[in-house]
Amino acid sequence: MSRRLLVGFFETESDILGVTRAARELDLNIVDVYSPYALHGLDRAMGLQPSRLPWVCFLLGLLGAGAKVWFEFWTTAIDWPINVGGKPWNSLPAFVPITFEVMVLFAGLSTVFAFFLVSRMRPGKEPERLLPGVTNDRFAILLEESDAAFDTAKVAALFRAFHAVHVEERVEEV
Amino acid sequence: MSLLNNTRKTESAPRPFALLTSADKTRYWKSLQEFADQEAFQAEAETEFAQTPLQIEADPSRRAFLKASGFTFAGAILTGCSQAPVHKAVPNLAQPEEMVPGRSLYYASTCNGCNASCGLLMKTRDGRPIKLEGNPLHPLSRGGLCAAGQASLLGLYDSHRLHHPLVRGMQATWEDADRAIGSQLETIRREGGPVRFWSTTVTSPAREAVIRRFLAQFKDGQLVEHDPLSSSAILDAHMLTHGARVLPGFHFEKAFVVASFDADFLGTWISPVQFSRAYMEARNPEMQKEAFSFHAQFESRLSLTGCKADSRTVVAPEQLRPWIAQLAALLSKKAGAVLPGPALPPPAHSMDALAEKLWTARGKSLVVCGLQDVHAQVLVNFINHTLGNYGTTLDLAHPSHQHRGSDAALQTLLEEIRSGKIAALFLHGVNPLAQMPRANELSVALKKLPLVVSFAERQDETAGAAHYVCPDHHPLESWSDAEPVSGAVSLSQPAIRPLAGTRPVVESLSTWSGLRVSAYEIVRRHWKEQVFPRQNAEPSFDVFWNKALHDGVAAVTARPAGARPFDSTPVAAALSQPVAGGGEFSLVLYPKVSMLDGRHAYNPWLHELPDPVSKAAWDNYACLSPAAAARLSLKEGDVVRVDAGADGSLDLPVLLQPGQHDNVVAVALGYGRKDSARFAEAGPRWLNWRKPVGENGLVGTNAAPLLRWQDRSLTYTRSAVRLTKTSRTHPLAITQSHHSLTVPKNLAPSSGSTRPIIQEAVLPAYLKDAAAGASHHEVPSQDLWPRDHANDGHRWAMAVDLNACTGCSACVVACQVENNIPVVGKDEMGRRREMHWIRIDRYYSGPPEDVSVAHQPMMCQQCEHAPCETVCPVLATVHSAEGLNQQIYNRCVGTRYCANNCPYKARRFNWFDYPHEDRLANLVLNPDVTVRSRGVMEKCTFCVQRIQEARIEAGNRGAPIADGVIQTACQQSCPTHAIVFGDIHDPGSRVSQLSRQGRAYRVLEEINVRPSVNYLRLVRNRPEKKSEGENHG
Amino acid sequence: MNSRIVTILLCTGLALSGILLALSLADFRLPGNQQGYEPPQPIAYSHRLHAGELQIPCLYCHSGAEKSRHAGIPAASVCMNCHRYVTAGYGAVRAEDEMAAKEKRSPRPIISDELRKLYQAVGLDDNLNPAPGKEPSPIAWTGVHKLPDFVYFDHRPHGKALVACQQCHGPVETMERMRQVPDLSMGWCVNCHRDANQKGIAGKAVKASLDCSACHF
Amino acid sequence: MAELYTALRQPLIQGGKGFAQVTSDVCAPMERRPTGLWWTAFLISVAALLLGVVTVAYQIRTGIGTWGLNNTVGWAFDITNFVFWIGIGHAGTLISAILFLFRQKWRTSVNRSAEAMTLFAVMCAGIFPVIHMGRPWLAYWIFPYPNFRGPLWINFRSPLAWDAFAISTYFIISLTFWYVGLIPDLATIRDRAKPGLRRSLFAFFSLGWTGSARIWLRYETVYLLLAGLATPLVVSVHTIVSWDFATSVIPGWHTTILPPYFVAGAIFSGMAMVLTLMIIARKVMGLEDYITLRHVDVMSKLVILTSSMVGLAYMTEFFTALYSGNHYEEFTFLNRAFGPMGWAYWIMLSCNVAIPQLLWSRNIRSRVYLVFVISLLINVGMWFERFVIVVTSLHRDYLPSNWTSYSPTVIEVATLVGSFGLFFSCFLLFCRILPVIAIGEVKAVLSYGKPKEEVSA
Repeated sequence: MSRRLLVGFFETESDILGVTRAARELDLNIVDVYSPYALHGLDRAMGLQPSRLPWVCFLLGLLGAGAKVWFEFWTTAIDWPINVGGKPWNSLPAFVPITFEVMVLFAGLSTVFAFFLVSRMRPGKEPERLLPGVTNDRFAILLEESDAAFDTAKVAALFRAFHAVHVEERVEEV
Repeated sequence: MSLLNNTRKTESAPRPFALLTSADKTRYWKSLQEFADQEAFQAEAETEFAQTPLQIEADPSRRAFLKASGFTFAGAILTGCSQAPVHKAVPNLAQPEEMVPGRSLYYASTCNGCNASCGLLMKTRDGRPIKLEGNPLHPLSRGGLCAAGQASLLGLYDSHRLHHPLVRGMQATWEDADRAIGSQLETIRREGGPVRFWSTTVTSPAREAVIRRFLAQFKDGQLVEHDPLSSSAILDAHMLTHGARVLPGFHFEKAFVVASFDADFLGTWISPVQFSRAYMEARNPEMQKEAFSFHAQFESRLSLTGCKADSRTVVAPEQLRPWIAQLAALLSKKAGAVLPGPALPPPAHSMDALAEKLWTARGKSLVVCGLQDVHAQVLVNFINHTLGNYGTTLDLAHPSHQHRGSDAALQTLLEEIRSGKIAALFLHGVNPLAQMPRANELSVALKKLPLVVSFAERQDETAGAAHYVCPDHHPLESWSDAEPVSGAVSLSQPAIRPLAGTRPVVESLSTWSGLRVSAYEIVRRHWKEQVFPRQNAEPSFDVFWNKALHDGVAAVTARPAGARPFDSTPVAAALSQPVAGGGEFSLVLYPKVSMLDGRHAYNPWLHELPDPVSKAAWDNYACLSPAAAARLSLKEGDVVRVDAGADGSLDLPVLLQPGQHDNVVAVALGYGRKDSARFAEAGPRWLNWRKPVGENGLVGTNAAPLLRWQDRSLTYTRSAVRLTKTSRTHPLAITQSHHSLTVPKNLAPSSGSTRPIIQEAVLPAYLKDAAAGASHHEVPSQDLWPRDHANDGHRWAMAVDLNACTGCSACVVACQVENNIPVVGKDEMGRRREMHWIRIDRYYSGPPEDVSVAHQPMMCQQCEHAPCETVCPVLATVHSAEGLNQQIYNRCVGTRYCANNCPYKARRFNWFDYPHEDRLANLVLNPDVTVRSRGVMEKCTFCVQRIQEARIEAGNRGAPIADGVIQTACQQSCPTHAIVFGDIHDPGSRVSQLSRQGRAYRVLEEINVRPSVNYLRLVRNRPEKKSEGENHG
Repeated sequence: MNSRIVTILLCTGLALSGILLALSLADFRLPGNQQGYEPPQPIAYSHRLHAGELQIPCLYCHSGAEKSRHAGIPAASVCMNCHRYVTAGYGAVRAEDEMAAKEKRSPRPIISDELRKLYQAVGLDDNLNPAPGKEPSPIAWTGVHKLPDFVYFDHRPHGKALVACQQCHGPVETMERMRQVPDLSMGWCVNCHRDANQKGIAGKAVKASLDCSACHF
Repeated sequence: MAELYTALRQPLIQGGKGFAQVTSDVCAPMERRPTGLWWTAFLISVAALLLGVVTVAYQIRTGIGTWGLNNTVGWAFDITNFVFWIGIGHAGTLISAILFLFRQKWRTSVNRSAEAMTLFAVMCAGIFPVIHMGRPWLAYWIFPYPNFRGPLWINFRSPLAWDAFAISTYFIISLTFWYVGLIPDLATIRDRAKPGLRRSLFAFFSLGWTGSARIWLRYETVYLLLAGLATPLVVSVHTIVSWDFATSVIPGWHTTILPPYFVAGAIFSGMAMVLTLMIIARKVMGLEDYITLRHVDVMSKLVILTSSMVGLAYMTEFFTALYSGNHYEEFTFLNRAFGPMGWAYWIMLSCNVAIPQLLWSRNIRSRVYLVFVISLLINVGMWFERFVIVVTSLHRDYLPSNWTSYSPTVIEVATLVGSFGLFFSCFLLFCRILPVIAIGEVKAVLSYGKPKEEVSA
């Protein structure tokens, strides 16, 4: 099955934010918005939910710290207790620095890998649906034409109102 | 003799390029099949490589190259897995019963490091001696052994030793040499020319008998004894005053007041190990209390003995005799007699006090003099006689045979040599061309003699001028005996089969006498005929012999010296001698504890040993007082010319020596020897490597040309030398650059400027309070953490008595031998990278003209809260259950963090791979201690190998380790027993007793690292408050 | 073109090597691990025969184990204690005896090929008389159990604690040729010490040190 | 936290650029042939790097003895260089992460190169703990990996073990942070590039980036999280480095002030290095419009701040030592200032505390060449700070018999030069092959096409 998508290209941040807000008010199905940089307020304009990546970060950081402190305790106090400078077997304060580092390492790497995973990013991947110029100076909004709320005239007026520089239609296999 | 196991323990952790080196000598195996057919595999492996990458060279493309290298690498990995060298284990054909591979055996013997003839225990392992220790049964050395004695072991494994006789400098067989010498001697026997045997004092009665028998074949055969460090004047003075040329026995242990005029009896004078032990017996504050001896030293340079003195007076060398004369006058006045001879200037106040002390301690005092001046010695004899010391502290009934040399006889001999009258000259133990002034003249004269035979072990200066060199065995290879003090006889036995084609002197002499007898036969026969009859305790010679062989020593009746009662006639003449003087500087030649007379110039251990006073290694130098150097605007390391006019001059680097007379330049003897030419390339080679030798290609400069004949004595002092600064410099390897516990004035903090590293007390204060001299006493604070480490077994600890330590450095060499510590060479020493695990810190205090000196042996303190352990990332240094701070070399990655964090800086780092190429010298390595590789930290471990051995032995017997069974190497060698090691958990052990004493303190205990080494405070017999001129001249 | 052939050759070679490597992976050991090392010896001495069949105690030959760090390889003189009389296998001697009986002559001395090497080493001829002009020369065995030079293993305390020889040397009494059974790694030593401390040895509590300086100094 | 703009303030990016203009401006240096200046700088850097490689190879082959160390001074140039480079690295993280958290928009022009600087500096720093080992081929022993030794783990109580973890974590997280920040820019370049190797490479590393708002949302979250992690990380790393000294017993090392002192010093030295590099980069690469005088001005102010913090730390530790009544502590500090190595102390003090005070003057701040000179001097001073801490504390410690001196050998100097060679070689390569300015982030702060309130807010 294929679907028809309408792509509107804009030149400024205010235009794309405006058109997105407007499209949402019109209940249009916004497939996606593309921008050369992170736009503040776009998530609100599109009605996106906040990411759950902080949870990944928190939990894996916790896991890293827990695992490390356990490992340090196990190696120095249980597996082979060795008297080092008369310090106690369980020198917990001395374990803190490495525990912290490992926590950061786990949290950081796991967050990034989770991000890659959920965003389906991987090395060598050819970009899907690459719109011309959106990594340079263009902003683009994708609307689904098959949507019930989609009205060509309205959309055209909308695009015009927000100074669309270019509009094109796309057919995508789903 | 075949050895079961590898004779050398090397540390063989992976090296970076080890994988890339080919194994051309050792065979490698990879799998069993391949191993079974090594040759085939070898061929296969070779073709595997030969056919691949090399043939691609025709195709120069980069791709091909990359491919080829990739393939090569993969192939290398494939073939490189699990390679291990094959090692052979070769057992004996027939196992001697007492020899178990891996077990050490100890044999008693006699030391040959100098003429003092201390008792030895030779530790042998698998048929080779690996360590010399003191023999506790020996009546003189009583278990001590000095640095030179310890180090003499290395001479055995010296690859530069002569391995065959030389006939006119050419290698020859013994048959050739014997034939040639024999025929010449035959001629002399017929024609009757004079034959002279020139030797150092022959301490071996058996050898002396052989020499005398040999000389008796000739019409005019004479034994001329001469000691390079001569005590001839003492003997000559006794000839004058007591009618016998005798060296009395000195009993420092019985002396409550000791006055020494330039006699370095704790360092190098006659028998330092014996004297140190005896001296310290009279100075143990716990045992002696009030009877603690008082020691006054009069000297022109700072000697080791001067460092220990309670009162030290700096006197120009020429003025020493007048000072003795004053003392003599004072004492004779007290005795109610008037000293014959001219009137003397009024005495110094300090002299008066000393005279009073000596007089009070009549019969329990001792005045000694190291001057080579018969008149001074006569006066000293007079003083000792007046004090009634003969018979108590001076023993003429058991005279010493350690120094018998006669300078007068030597002078006669030299005249004979110069006149060319001598038909045959034999040289043993002497090296006159290096030890005599005007050596060139002598060399020419020697060459003109018809027959000169040297018994030198190495091709030294004189051996080069001899017609025949018939190398003697190393003392550890041959049978001999000694009688250092009349009545105390000891045996020497071989510890190893001769390593080279050498022959004992006694065998050479017996061969030339017509009948070759083995040294063993000679010694045994001598003992049967001469020694055995002098004792009654044992009726059977075999039992006597076996016991003497086992113990190393035996007691027999002394031979009377034939001394007559004191005759005061020579005193008047001695008093009326004019006093030499003039010139701005006087030269004092002195021996160092390491190099002595230079006979050990081949020995890298001794060169590497820092002088305990100057802390300089690998050189001799012109010691000048800081004031004198300032006067001449000389800095340390500037080369100065010491000009003695017609007798020549020496160019030497300057060393600033506090405590020295401002008009004296002191230079050590024994340097600049041909034997030291081998060190031209010593030390690790790298970009900035500096030669360890001077411009002459030798270590140091030979000062012997400036020895001086006076009144038929070869004296070590000389007036009126001129010092001129040259434009050159010569860096010195000085291992301590800050000499005092007081920080520089401009950096002195408000909290005090002197550090309580060495604590000391004066005797009166100590008697009131045993803890006198303590700095602040801090109770070890609580830990921040729980005590997890149960320590209920042994806990090893050490106590070091600073009062007993003389700084003689025997421990340093003992540790070096025991622990396979490499020799790093002058350059590294100068860069402060010495490797000694135990070092002797030397601190001066007081003004430069009146310095007090303290020595402190410093080694790893085995801290309970070791700061080094916490910081090691790889657990290469951790604590043992018995309180040891372990260092695991093979785990060490070499971050040096531990060394940085050591408050005592007791850790040593292997900056380079130190040379171990000399396979012969490697035989000296202790197989119980790993040889460390480059990049590894090392340090003292309280001789953990000895602890382990003792533990295992005790375990095998099922008995606990008794106190005193484990002796660390440093402790074993210490002549004064300043170091005690043991289990501090055993309340009865010596070490815990000492650690509970009032004198005990721990260095830097305020930083709560809890060291396991307790130092015992130094006690000086000085009045509590120093008033001017009371004790210090 | 040429390059392509080379490439193919190299790839094939590498692939073959890879296969070889894969096959030898089972054998793969870290450097220094010589587990399974079983070198040929100059004399095909059989522990199976001596220690297994004949039940000669280990300490008879390796007497150093009680007295020294090293157990020691017996001197040739120890071999000669028995082999002065035993010169060949029982079968060979019987055969000669039978043959001699058959041929009605006195049996000739039989010397096995391996024992001849021993006699040569100690300088004896085939009649066990000193061979004139023959220097005795010690037998150069190939060491099997080799610890690194920085490890100081001591046989004495282990023997004293009744650790069986086989614990470390494997079933020697079954080995025709000596083979290293355990890997002799540090972990292997340490874990045995730990076990011994927990379980004791032969029912006896022991204190096996876990200090580094027990082995490294 | 919105920034307050006054009429006096210049916009962050000058020249009224459009988005496309920004893209082409930033990409220009990568797309044209390297200039002669670049080649000169690169060749010099590579030569220095080669010198370093040769000397390090010689040192590893021959032994640490080729350095001027001795039994008392066991660390000198090695650890000095290590701490110095780690300190340099910290500014990058600070600019990227901490300023990001504080929403300092001016950071966008410099954060990319500051982060790159961090990476290269950490690489340089990481070399020294390895090569300072006596047996660097066994360096992996400081990580706890399963082994056949019992297993024998490592000493988690040792600050050097902490270091190993801290440095590797720091490097990995910095690399990740830097790479995540690069992804949109890599995509930009990918889309500009003509098909070919260059495009394939950028396509490979841009992970299929399309600029979708959904991904931007996650991306922003990740970036924020990473910034949030990197901020305490940067503080922890230099704190741990300072613990190398602070946990010891050596007077001069054993002080509790060291962690904040080190962190402040690190940021200070890093700021100075960023200034140095930025001033060079804006000139050489023609990026005056992006790295403006305002950037220089802001950074100069930060330099004054951190310089004063460092100065306070110097005073505090000196005061504490003198007030302690502890002989060894007092002596060490007196010796630092007035002992035989006092010259190093005074270089440190003048370069780090006295000279930066000149930046209070707007006149000096506005003269880029003066700021440049001052930043260079601060780099020198901060190197000497570490030298003073490491060497002067060691060379005269507890027992006077151990007191020594220290002078470097040519090998050590060449190794330091080599580390600079590595740093600049990497940095110059980075300038050639990657966008030195975060294109996406700069676009976000452009006034072009912004809703009014955003621009003025």
